[in-house]
This record gives sequence, C-alpha cells and structure tokens, in this order.
Amino acid sequence: MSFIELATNISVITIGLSILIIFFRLLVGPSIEDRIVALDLLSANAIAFIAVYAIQNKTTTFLDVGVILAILAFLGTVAFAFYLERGTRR
Amino acid sequence: MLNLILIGFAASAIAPFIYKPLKNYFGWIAATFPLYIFLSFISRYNQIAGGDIIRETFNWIPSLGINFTFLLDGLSLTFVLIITLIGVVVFLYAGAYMKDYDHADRFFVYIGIFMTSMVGMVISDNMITLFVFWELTSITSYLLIGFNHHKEKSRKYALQALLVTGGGGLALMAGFILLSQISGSLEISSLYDLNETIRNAPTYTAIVILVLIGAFTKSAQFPFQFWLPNAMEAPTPVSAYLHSATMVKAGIYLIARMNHSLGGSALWQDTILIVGAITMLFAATLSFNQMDLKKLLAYSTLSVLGTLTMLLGIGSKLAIKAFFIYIIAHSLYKGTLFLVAGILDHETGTRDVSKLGGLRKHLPITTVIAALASFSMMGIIPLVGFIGKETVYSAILEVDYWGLFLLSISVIANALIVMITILVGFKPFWGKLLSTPKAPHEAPIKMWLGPLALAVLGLLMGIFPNVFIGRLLDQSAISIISEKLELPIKLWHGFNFVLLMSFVTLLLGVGVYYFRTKILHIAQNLKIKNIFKPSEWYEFLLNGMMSFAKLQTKVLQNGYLRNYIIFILVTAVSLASLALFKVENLFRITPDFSITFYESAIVIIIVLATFMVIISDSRLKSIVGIGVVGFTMGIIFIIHSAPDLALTTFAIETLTVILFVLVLYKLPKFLPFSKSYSRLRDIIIASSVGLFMTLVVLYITSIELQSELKKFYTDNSVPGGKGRNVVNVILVDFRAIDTLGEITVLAIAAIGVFALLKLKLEDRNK
Amino acid sequence: MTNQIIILPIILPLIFAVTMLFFWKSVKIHRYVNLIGSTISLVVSVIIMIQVLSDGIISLQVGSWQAPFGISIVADLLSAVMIVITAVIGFATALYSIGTIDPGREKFLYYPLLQFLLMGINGAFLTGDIFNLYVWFEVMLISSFVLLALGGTRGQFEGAIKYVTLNLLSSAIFLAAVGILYGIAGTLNMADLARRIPFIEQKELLTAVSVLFMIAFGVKAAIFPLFFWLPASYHTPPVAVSAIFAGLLTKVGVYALIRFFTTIFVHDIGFTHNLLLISAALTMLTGVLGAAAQSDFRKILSFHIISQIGYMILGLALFSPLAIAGAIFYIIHHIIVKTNLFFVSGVVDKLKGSYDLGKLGGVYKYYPILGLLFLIPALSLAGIPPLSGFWAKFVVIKASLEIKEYLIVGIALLVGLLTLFSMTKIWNEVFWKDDPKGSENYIDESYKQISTVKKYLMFAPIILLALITIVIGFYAEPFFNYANAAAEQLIDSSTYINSVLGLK
Amino acid sequence: MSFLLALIIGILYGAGTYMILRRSLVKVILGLIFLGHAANLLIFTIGRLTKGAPPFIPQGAETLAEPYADPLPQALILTAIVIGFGVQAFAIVLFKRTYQTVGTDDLDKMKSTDELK
Amino acid sequence: MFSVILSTASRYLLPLLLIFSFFLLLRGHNEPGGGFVGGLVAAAAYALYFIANGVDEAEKLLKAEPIRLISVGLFLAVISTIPSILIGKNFMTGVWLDTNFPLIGKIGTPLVFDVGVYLLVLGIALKIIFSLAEEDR
Amino acid sequence: MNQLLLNILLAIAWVLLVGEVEFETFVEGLIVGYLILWISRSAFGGSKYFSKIPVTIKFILYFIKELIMANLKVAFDIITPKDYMNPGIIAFPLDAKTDLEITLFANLLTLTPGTLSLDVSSDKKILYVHALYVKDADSFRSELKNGLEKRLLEVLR
Amino acid sequence: MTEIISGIFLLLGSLFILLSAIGILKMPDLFTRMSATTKASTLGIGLVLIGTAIFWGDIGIAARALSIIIFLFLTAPVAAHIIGRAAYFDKVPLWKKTHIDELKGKYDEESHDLS
Ligand code: NA
Ligand code: NA
Repeated sequence: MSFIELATNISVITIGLSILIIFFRLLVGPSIEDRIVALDLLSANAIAFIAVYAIQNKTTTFLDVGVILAILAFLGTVAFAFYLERGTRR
Repeated sequence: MLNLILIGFAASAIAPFIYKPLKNYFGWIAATFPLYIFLSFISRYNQIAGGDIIRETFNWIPSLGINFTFLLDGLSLTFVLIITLIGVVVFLYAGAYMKDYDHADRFFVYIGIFMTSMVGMVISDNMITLFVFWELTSITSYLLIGFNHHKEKSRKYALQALLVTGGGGLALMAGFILLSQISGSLEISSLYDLNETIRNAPTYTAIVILVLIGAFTKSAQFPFQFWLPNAMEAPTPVSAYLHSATMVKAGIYLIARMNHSLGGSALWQDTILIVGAITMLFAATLSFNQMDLKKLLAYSTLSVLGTLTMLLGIGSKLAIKAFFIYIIAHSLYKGTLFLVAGILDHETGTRDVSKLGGLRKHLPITTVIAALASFSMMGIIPLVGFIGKETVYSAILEVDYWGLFLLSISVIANALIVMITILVGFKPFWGKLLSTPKAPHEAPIKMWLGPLALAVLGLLMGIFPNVFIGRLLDQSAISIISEKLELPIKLWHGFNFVLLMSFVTLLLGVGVYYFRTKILHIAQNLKIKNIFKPSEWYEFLLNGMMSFAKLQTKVLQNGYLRNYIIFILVTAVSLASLALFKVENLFRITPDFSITFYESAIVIIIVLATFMVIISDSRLKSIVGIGVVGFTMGIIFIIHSAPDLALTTFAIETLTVILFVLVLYKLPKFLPFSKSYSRLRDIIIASSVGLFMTLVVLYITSIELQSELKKFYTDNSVPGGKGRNVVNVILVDFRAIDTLGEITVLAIAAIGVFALLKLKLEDRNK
Repeated sequence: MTNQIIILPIILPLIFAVTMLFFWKSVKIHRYVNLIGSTISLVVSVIIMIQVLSDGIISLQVGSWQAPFGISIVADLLSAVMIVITAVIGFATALYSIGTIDPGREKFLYYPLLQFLLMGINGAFLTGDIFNLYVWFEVMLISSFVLLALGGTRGQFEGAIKYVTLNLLSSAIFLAAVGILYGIAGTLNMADLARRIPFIEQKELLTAVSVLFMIAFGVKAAIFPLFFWLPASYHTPPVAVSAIFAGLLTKVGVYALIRFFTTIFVHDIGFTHNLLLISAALTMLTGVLGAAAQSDFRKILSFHIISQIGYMILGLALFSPLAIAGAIFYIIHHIIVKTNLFFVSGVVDKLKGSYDLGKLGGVYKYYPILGLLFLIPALSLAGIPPLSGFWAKFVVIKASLEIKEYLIVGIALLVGLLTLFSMTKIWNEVFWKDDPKGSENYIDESYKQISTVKKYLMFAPIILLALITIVIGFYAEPFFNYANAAAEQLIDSSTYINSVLGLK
Repeated sequence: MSFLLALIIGILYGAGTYMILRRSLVKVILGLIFLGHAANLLIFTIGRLTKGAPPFIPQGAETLAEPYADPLPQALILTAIVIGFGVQAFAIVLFKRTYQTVGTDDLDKMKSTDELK
Repeated sequence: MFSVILSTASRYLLPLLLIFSFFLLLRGHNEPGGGFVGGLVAAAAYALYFIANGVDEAEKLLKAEPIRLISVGLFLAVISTIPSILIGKNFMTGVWLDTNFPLIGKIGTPLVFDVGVYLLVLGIALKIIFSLAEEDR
Repeated sequence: MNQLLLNILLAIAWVLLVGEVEFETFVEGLIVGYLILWISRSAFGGSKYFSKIPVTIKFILYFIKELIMANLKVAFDIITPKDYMNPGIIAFPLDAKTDLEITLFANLLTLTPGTLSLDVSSDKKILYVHALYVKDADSFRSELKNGLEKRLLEVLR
Repeated sequence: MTEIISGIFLLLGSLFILLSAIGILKMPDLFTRMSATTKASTLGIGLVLIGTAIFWGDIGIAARALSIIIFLFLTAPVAAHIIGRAAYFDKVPLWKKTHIDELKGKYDEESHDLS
C-alpha cells in the first residue's frame, strides 16, 4: 500500500467519523438551528469525502459534484434561515 | 318487411313535428299508420294461409351472426294482424283521449315506436334481432307507463315494470346465446330440426329457465305478475294496447315460438302449465277487492295470460286451437273494455266502479259497446269469447290425470272474470244513476268508433269463425307444434259437459258478484291473508339492494384516504407475495455481505434520518431529516458511479427544501392524530411492504442481468451520439423522447402551481 | 417515411400547447388554437388508423436508434383506435369547454393543459416502451392533477388530495415494477419483452412483477379494490374536465392492462388472468352498487365508470379472441357514451344549478331534446339494444358463455340490470320528476347569461357523441370487425414483435 | 453493498408506506417523497451496482471497457427523479392550498366528497 | 428577510452561479452536467437572489416572465426535432454540424434540445418559487 | 470600467472551469461573461471593484495567516478538556461604509475562528459580533478596529 | 513526490475536519459551535481539496478544487451570519457563561429592524 493509498484510507475513515459525529448533532439538536448547521456541515464534509473518494477510485468526474454540492448546501441553509426568520416575525 | 319497420320508426319520429298543427285530426292521421302496416300484411294473408313462409334477410352484424331475418308465418302474421288492428283503434282513440294531455306528441312517438318494435319482434327470426325489438318494447312501455311523470306513482311503477321485464330480458339474452351455441346460429328457424339435440344439450335446463324467465316477466306470469296492475298508471290507451292486447302477449308469443325447439320435455311443458295455471287462478282472486276499473281489467288480463300459458303447457292440438281463438278473442274484448273504461274515466272523471252507475242514458253507444264486449268476455254465445272459453275447457278436459282439477280452477277463475265483467261492463251503465265528478256525456266519435268496430268484430268472428280465424290457424299451429290442426272451428258444439261448465261459470260469476261483499267479509274474518305477495318480494329485493349498496359504499368508499391506500398496498403485497413465495430458493439467497466503513456510516445515517422523520414532532425537523436522506442518496449514487444522478439529487433536494420552506410556515404543527391501534396496523403494513421489496431486490441482484443495452449505449455514444457522457447521451438522444415527456411534466407542474396559487374561484357548492 | 406520422398525435398537442403558452394572456387565441388543434389531431389520427388498417402495424424508431435500444412508437389496431377516440373526445371537449368553462379557469391555461393531457394519453397509447409509458402516464397524471384542482374549490381540493395521493402511489408501484422488470429481462421495449419473457427462468418473479403492473394499472383503470380515488374526485372539477377524465383516463389504465396482459405477460394466465377475472366481477358489482347508493348526478356516473370498467377487464380476463374484441369494443363504446353523459349532466347543472338529484327535476317537460340526448347514452350505457352498449355487453357475455364462466355471466347480467336502474333513477329524478323548486320552469341565472353561440357549442358535442353512439349501435359490423382484428393482433403477438424489432 | 441497499430500500419503502398512512397531509407528502427515493434506489440497485467506474468515455476514446456502470438505469432514474420532483412540487402546493381552504391538514376532516347524502 | 451581508453576497454570487450553470449545460454532453442540472443551478442563483432581495427585485432582474422561459424552452425542444424530419430521417434523429467547438464538442440538435431543457427548468423552478413568494407578499 | 474588469474576470473563470487555456476558450468566456453581466446588470450599483492588486495579495496572505492561527487556537481549545472561553455579543461601530465593505469585513471576521458576525444594524453603522474570547468589550473593539478592519479598508479604498 | 504532498494535505485536512466535528459535539451552545467550528471545517475541506488538486496535477481539476474553496469561503460566513441571526430571533438560548449581550433588545420584534 502506497502512502497516498494509506492517506486516502485514513482520510475516508476520518471524514466518515466526522460525518457520523456531525450527524449525531443533527439528531440531538437541540435547537432546529443546530440541526441546520449540522446539515450544512454534513454537505461540506461530503465534498471532502467525494474528493478523497475520487482519488481512491481514480476518476475525476466526481469533483464537479462537489461544486454543485457547495452551491446547493449554501442555498439550502439560506432557505432554512429564511424560513426560521419568517416564523419568528409577528 | 325491413322497409315497414323503418317506415314505422320514421313515422314515429315525425309525430312531434306534425302534432301541433294537426292536433284536431291527429287521431285519424295516426291511425293510418298502423292501418298501412295492417294492410301491407293482410295482403299476404292468402299466401301465408296457403302454407307459404316469407323470409327476408338483411345483413346487420354478420360477423356475429346477427342479421335482420324476418320470417312471416301463420304465427307471426296472426300476431302482426292483432297488433296493427288494435293499433288502428287505439291510435284513433288516443287522438281524442290524449288531447288534454301536455306533450301528447311524445305519446305518439312512444306508442309508434312501440307498435313498430312489436311488429318487428314477432316477425324476427334472428334471436338477437328479436331481442332488440323485445327490449325496445320494454323501454317504450316504460316511457308510456311513466307518461304522467309528474306523479310519483307513475315513475315508480314505470320503473318497476322496466326492471322486471328488463331483468327478464337479460335472462332471455343469455338463454338465446346458449341456444345459439348449440346450433351455431342465431336464427330461430335453424333450430327447428334440432329439438332432439337441444333437449340433450347440457345447457338445456339453463336455456329453458332463462328463456322462460324472459317470457314470464314480459307476460306477467306468476311470480312476476305484480308489475302489470301497477302499470295501470299509464294513460288508458296504453293499458288497452300494451298491457292487455299486445306487449304482455309477447312472452306468450315467445313461448309459442320456442315451443318448437325447446318444447316436448317435461321440464318445459310442466313448468309452463303449472305457472300458467297458478297465474290464472291467483290473478283472478286478486281482483276480488278491487274497485278500480282498470285494475279489475288488469287482473282479468293476468288471469287470461295465465290461461294462455297453461294452454301452451298442455300443448295438445286442441290446446293450441284454444290458444289461438282465446288470444284473438281476448285481444278484441279486452282492448274494447279498456277503451270503454277510458271513456268512462274521460267522461265522468272517475274509474271507481262504486261511484259509477246508470250511465246508459248519457252514454248510449258506449253502453252497447260495453255490453257486446262483456258478453264476449263472459263467454256468451254467439260471441267469439264463447268459442274461446268452450275450446279452452275442452282442451283442459283432455289433460290426463288432473284435467278435472285444472278445469275446476279454470271455472273458478273464469267465474271471477265474469264478476269483473259485470263490474266493468254492466254496473256503470245500469241501475241507479250515481253522481260523478264530471257531468257524464257521450264520448266523441274517435273514441267510440274503434271500440265499436272491435266489439262488432268480436260478434262477427263468433258467428263466422272460419272466415276470420280458421284459415290461419293451421299454419300457426305448424309453427308451434309442427303439425296441422285440422280441427274446424264451430260456434256450437251441442249440449255437452263443456257447455254445462260454461253455464256453471256464468252462474257462479253472477253469484260471486252479488255476494262479493259477504265473501270478502268472511275471508277477512277467516284471516285469509295473501301470503303470496311477489310485489313485496320485489320491494324487499329493491330495498335490500339499496341498503346493501349504501352499506357497501359506506364501508368501502368511506372517505379515509389511508383506508384506500391500505386496500391498494395490501392487495399489491399479498398478491405479489403469493406469486413470489412460489420461488423455492428465495430464502437461500446469499447476498454479498462485504461492507466498508463508509458504507456502514451511510446506512446508519440514512436509517436514523428516516426514523427521525417518522417520529419527529416538528415539521422542520422532518424536512431536515428528509434532506439528510436525500443527500445520503446522492452519496450512494456517487459511490456507485452515477455522478449525474448525484448532481440531480442534490439539486432536487435543495429545491424541495426551498419549496417546503416557502410553503410550510403556513401549515399547522403536527398533531398526534393517530391511535396506537392504527399505528400498530400501519407498522405491520409498512413492514410487509418493506420486507417484500427487500426480498425482491435481494433475489434479483442474485441473478445475472442479460442486457444488450448497456454495451450498445457505450459503443454508440461517441460515434452516434457525439457525447462522452453516456447518461446524458441517453437522455438527449437515445431516449430523448422520455426527456421530452419529462420536461413537459415539469412545465405542467409549474403551470399547475401558478394556477393553484393565483386562481381562487368562489365555491358555489359551499 | 410515412411511418413518421405516428409521432404526430404526441407532438401536435405539444406544439399547440406551446403555441398557446406563447400567447398565454389571450384566451381567445387559446380557444381557437385548441379547437383547430383538436380538429387537426382528429384528422391525423384518422389517417393513422386508415394507414394501420391498410398496412398493418406501423412502428417508428425515434432517433433512428433501432429497437430495443431507442424508443419505439408503435401503432397497431388497438393503439390506432384509441388515438382516434381520444381525438374525438378531445374535439368534443374542445367545443364543450368553450361553451362551459368559466373565464377564470380559461385564463389560467386551461386549454394548454387540455392539450398536454391529450399528449400524455396519446403517448401512452402509442409507445412501445415500458419506461416511456411511465413518462406518458406521468404527463397525463400531472395534467389531470392540475385540471382537477384548477379553480380551487373545497370539494376540488378534497377530491384532488385523494386522486393525487393514490395516483402517485400507483405511479410509485409502476416505476418499481418497471425497474424490477428491467432487472429481470434487461430490456424496456415491449416487443423485446414479449420475445424474451418465454425464455426467462424466474417465472415466479415475472408473475410477481406482473402483479405489480396489474396493481399500478389497476389503480389507473379503477378496478376493485383500487378504485377509491375515482368516486372521491371525478365529480368535483368543472364538468368538461370530469367528462374527459371519465371518458379517457381510466381507459388508459385499461389499455395498459390489455397491452401488458396480452402482449407481455401471458406466461402464467392461470394466475394473472384469474386475478383479473375475480377483480372484474367485484369491480362490476361494487361499482354498480356504489352508483345505486348515490344521489348526485355525477357521482352516479362516476361509480358507473367503475362498473363498466369491470366489463372491459372481464373481456381481458377471459382471454379469448372474442372476449378481447368485446373488451375493445366496450372501450370504444364506453368512452363515447360516458363522456357524453357527463356533458349532459353539465348542461343540466348549467340549466338548473345543481347535480343533486333531490334538487333537480322538470327537465324533460321543457327540454325534451335534452331528455333524448340523455336517453341515448344512458340507455346505451345500460345496454339497451340496439345502442352501442348492447353490442359491447352482448359480445362480452357471449364470450363468457363460450368459456363457460356462468357465474360471471350472472353477475354481468345483474350489473346490467342495476345499471338500467341507475340510469332510470337519473331519468326519473332529473327529467321526469317536477322541479322541486316549484316554479314551473326554473332556470338558473348562470344559464341565462350564456350566449347563444356558447349554448350551441355546448350542445354540439353532445349531439355529435350521441350520433356516434347511434352509429356504433346501428352500424356495429365495421366496429366489431375492427375490434376482432385488433384482438387477433393482440393474441398473436408475433406480428407486433416482428414489426417493432424489424424481424422477418 | 447491494445487501445494505436492499435493506435501505426496504426501510425507505416501509417509511414511505407508514407516512402516507398518517392523518396529517404534511406527513403524507413526506411519505410520498420517501416512496420516490425508494423507487429510485430500487431501480438503481436492481440495475446492478458498479463502484468507481462511471459511464463516461475518456476523451479521444470510442467506447468503454468493462467494468463500468450501466448508464441506462441512471438515465431512467434521472428522468424519474425529475418527473417526481415536478409532481411533488405540485402536490406540495396543492396540499398547502388545501390546508388554506379546508382549514386543517387533518385528512379525516376531508371526507365530504365521499359522503353519501 | 433583509440582510446587507446576504444581499451583497447574493449580488456577487449570482453571476458566478450563472456562469457555472452555462458551463454545466454546455459541457453536460461529455462530463457530468447537462441542461437539467444547469437549469437548476441557474434557478438556484435566482432563488438565492430572491431570498436575499425579495421577489420584486428578483423578478426585475430576470426580465423575462418565467412562463416565457417555459414556452421558449419547450419550443426549443420541439424545434430540435424538426431538422431530423427535414432531412428525411426518423423523428428526433440527431443532426450534427461538422465543426468541433471547445468545451461543447459538436453542435447538433441534441444540444438545442438540452438548451431547451435548461431554459424550461429555469423557468419552472422560478415560476414555482415566484408564485409561492408572491402568495405571501 | 468595473464591468469590463468583471467581464475579464468571468472570462478567466471560464477558462479555468473549462480547463483549456486557449484563446478560443477565452473569447468564449468573454462572450459568456458579457451575457451574464448583461443579464444581471441591475444587480450592481456603482461600486468599485478590485483596483489594488498588490495590496490585495498582501491582505490575502495576512488573512490566511490569521485564519490558520485562529484555527489552531480553537482546535487547541477543542481537544483540551478545559474551556478557556469567555463568549459575548459585542456591538462594533463600523468604519466600513459601502455594502461591499461591510459584507467583506463581516465575512472575513466570521471566517476567523472565534468570531461570528451576527448582524448589521439597519442604518449600517453597527456590526454585532459574537466572539468566543472577550475579556472586555472595549479592548475587543479596538483590537478589531486596528486589525482586520483597517487592513481591509486599505485594500478596498 | 506529489502523491506524498497530496497525502499530507489530505491527512491534515481530514484532521481539521475531525476537529471541527468534535467541536460541534462539544461546544456548549449554538453560537459557540458556529463561531468555532464552521471555519475549522472550511479550512479542513480546503486542505483536502488542495491535496486533491495536487494529486491530479491537472489544471481543470485544480480549477474546480479552487472554485469549491473560493465558493466555500465566500458562502460559509454568510450562512453562519443568517443562521446566527435567525437563531437569535428564535431565542435559541445563549450559553450561561456568555457575559456580554449588546444585541439584547435592539431588534424590533415586528419588522426585524435592528437599531
Ligand atoms: Na400475446
Ligand atoms: Na446530464
């Protein structure tokens, strides 16, 4: 196993672990904002996962998905915030 | 003959256009139409009486063996002549009678179509064509019974008649189809030599029952007789024409017509005989406490129809002879008396016998007509009714074993008919003058001319029976029992037992008339209740059907969406499992259990997120959860080499979130709606759905996929599709039309959202 | 290149719809485009039918990708007649809509939606690819969703909720079934499937997936016990919409059932077609009893759709050439008649302001022509000869008797009688009974406001469809021959397979 | 991973089924979304899985060598996803308008069109 | 919801996202992307702008009525099918120009079709979002 | 001027995205960029745009340094069990005037670990900042004023 | 050589990612979580992407990686800002040790105007 293989394997596990931890935060909240932040972070981490996975599988086509994911995660978060603010306005 | 039928329908259709301007002469004009048909047919009288059979065929639906095959033999000619002759009288009469009715033009349309259909039916040789006309008579009868449709009773009884005869019609159709399967043809004439084969066919019993149900319902035989008295809601010309002279005889005609091919078995003969006899007696007794002119006549008609059926059941030569004479005689006098009842109703404003009396001075012609017809009906020499009754008695006497018994009930029934005759034909005219709602006045000529002609004809036929009936009799009999009668008709048979019986009948009838209130009283004291009330069975069936229908609909169509869903899912899963679990090695599939760390992470996330959505008490939490599920799906797609799918999934998920966000804050909080029982039920259903799908996936993925498509797409993507993204080439080239449909869906959805949000109409049905 | 024409019934409605969208603010243009478009579609469909009659099955490989790799569009006799009938109904509805649809709905793209609906329906009838069929089903469904909810009254919404949810459920089942079938057979082309299935070993799996298709199409066709969405919703939208739904939508489900269970899934008739038979019986019964229990004009008609579907399924289930011919004949007849009955109900509603039998009455007295126009389709539906419905029923019953399914004959006959009962119930209450409002000739305000031209447009399609009913009834031979030929094509799928796959 | 995916498919179908059987409209929508996911994943899995070899032909090449993922299920799912989205979007708005009109999202209070009079 | 920060960010993100959406559209035939995703990203750009600046601003920015985009999109999709018929090929057969273009590769009717998809998707996403947003105004 | 610059930038972005450094690609990018600018022209007021490139680069370097330092600081706090945090929400009076200035400042502030720009007052004069390590509000304010804000405004003005 | 540099970046990046994940688990309230961890994550992802770009050594890939990084750096703070602001409106509780709150009472409940 070359260094890069080792590095990617470790990275995948580390990122996977992080994702699980963040997901735990998403599950427990407590506030809805916590969950949204967690969701945002999840998608950001997914980008990292995709990048490493692309190296592991020697294909580059996945990276574009990362760009989109970044854009959309942001939009999603904004939308949630938009919702939350409207909900609090009287 | 097809021309005549077509002319008949066409003539009926123009009635509304010419009725108004010609209202005052309409009876005369209308009468020319049956007269024309009558003349057309009577011109063939000699030919038919000479033994010819006229056959005409016009293709209709040859591939189904359905054609307009018309066959004119003695039997059908007899019926055609009765139908059209009485038609002339009734049409003329109706011209005057219906004058004060609204929309009398519609009346003539119906009755015109009716008459044409009736003619068509009796001359049809093709069973389906016959059935077509048969049903047309039912429908026109419905429209005519309900002619006074502002009255609830009219509507109700019209429907009753239609349902009973229509239901019988359906049975008849099934019988016909079964019958045609034996001969391979729908032509009745093709069955003539097959009597033996038919009787030995396994479907014979079914055919007999089905055909007889058709006949019995139409001819109001027990236990279907109840619709006929109720049909008296119709205007009187209808009662006279349809419900005494013609339509109700269609069933009798059918039995006679099919006797040739279906008859000869005990099943056929006995059924007809017994049902006929029961109807004869039962109907007559039902007349006992009636005071309505038309009801009285209706019961007597029923009794006669029973007698006619019984005669066919006896099936001897003499019986057939009696059948013919009686059917003609009855058509003449009963038609007449109905029309007389109509005159009384029309001129005095009541049909209640107890309110009528002493009208002879005011209605002298009617009195004469009534007397003539009544004598015939009572069987008094020298009217045709006398010959009829004599022959009937003689035919009954011939029956083995229980001839005497049949004769005695026949005498009782006829005595009751005598009583009815006195009530209808004499009581209103003789004795003390009773006051009536309208000042009595003789009817106009259009109303009495026809009845008078019929009454006189009854007299002439009695005196010269052979001139009018005799010649056709033999030919008609051939059609029924395939042999000639060779029995001459005579008015006078000498003093014999039968004459004695006629006399007894008359005496008994008069006696019953005088003591009828007392008899009724005794009967009531004895608590003799009529236990046979088929009309109640009808009500029971109808109400039962309605209650069941309501119950069923309330249970099934109960308004709960989830119940509908459960129906669908449970059906799907149970039936599909039924098929799937036949697989022997289904549970021996060994899936690939190798799992990497991130794969297990994915499973954990997607499963927990799913449960988060399910158990969540807040909408937003659910949305977050479903977002996680969606994003995880995207990751699964990436891992398994589907970047385009992942892109799309992410995009769609985000858009869905935006949508929810825009929509949701107006929606209420989740409420804990469901009970734990229903939750348990839903969990069971949900688990079975999930389990089924899992099994299917496991099973299929354990099989190798044989597909040529995968290779074709990658091979042709660059040279043919000019693209390296095979998925995209599939979308915009190989399967571009899918995408065209897909974007159409999107466009429609957008229009829908737009319209839903912007268009807010007032709710009219609030 | 003449086979290119068979794409037109799909593309033309799209072109018309797009044209209307370009002028999306002008209702007038919509009306004209819709009317002219429907006429063109009608002509094109008839040409296609004539061509199919003379040349046999026509197939078109879209994008020149040979089958089974691309998508095949196929017109056999069954498809051809279905698109012709669709065009007829489209044309009739075009006229009727101008007469009856309120300006609010017209403004919100009612006519483009109508064309989209027709596009989806024609696509479903013409495609030779199961996934493409899914796509057309969805086009049809979403158009129907919008048309159903367009206007936004409470009843519409409540109906639409059920309609939408249950139809989406069935779509999900359909989609899963398509996926599973691809996973087993490795192809999506119907002809290719028909060719491959006999050689597939996993017969049980095929049967299971065929059941899923049966359920998915069964929901669309509204058979027992999957029909609940129909009575919950069909009486809620404007009547022109009800009418086109009633005529066409369920028939797409029936069409799909016929297509799949004659061409593709005939490997286990003992199981699949018996299921269909049981369902047919229960569909007929529950439908007709449902109708008997109702007292709303359109609800009665809605339930009768179900019971009549039972007859069509019966024809399919019996799986003899005559029975399938009967089913096809039944479809043709029923589409015309049921659409027309809804049209009539709409006129009555405009006239008297209600669909409630209790509130209606007195129509026949003053509008005998309307009465006649009701009676023709109503009696036809009830199977009164010699109207079209009689032959339909006759053939199906004849087929059942030939196969000795006596119980089902009994049920079919009983249902026929109860249908007659329902139709006369409407007749009694709406036409014969006096108007309970008491006034001699009560006419709803809204009717008085309708211009004469619109009234003509309202009646024209009713008369047209009534005439067709009569023609089919009195001149049944060519229709029946056609149905027979179509049934033969279905039973012997080899011509279909060869034509689509370009085999010898 | 097809075993795990089979499991996930089952769970998604189960969840979807359970949710569409709820009384609240919003939950029904969520159920429909689940069913959509489930169906897509089903087609995906049944079309057989391939890791790390997307169906993209390298620049300059004419075709691909095995193993690579079957592009057809992907294309089908793409179409299905998009269609599903269109329909869902409409359904969501429909449900919202229904809530506004009827005044509740309790399905048990939406039975009027089925009621027998 | 007004926030200077979001509003300013959205102004600068808009062109970035739009260019990315074009990129996805044109390149989709060879790499991940395509009309559908491209259209959605474009819609995302406008959606972001709408959330940050309100629906009126967003509609002003778009200039075209979304329904117009939908009809043009559908129109392009339909138009792309015509050349095949004109040159006597089967319906929807791809017709290509011979020259190669950077990024896009060959230009042909499938590309026109994809552009139609792009516009349509953009149109429908915006129609839905704007309709909902206007509802609440 | 700004428009042209932006257009060129977009063209460069295009070339980068395409990954083919060729003249045609650049021209393509210019056309696409022009289209986009035209489409989104009303999004821009009259603000200046990237004029001081060297200062900018210097600033970027400074910021990356800050970013890494702050990250390490927070990371340390996370992995050690003891909390050193002293959080508070501070009102920070802005010198930044234009929307762009305010936005950039607020965002860069957020990017530096330990601080989070919560909101800008409606009159755009005060930025409210949540910070992890605030001993006292005034020293926090002046540190920020002389650090990030000053350097940023140097770049922007 | 590039593989080793790339590997180091990957490991470093994933380490930051893990740290931020632990942070989000450990931090006491929403604001501290956001303030501390979002950027750690951003930095970590940035490092991973740089590693990726180095690994492929392709300008197209590098451009893509760079665009993700730029985009993340542009959007992450904006996202944090609007979530933080929404959370404040939503009365998400501050950690008990938060000793200064100069925002308190500055919002208009009706219009969300901030003075
Ligand atoms: Na077959
Ligand atoms: Na694509």
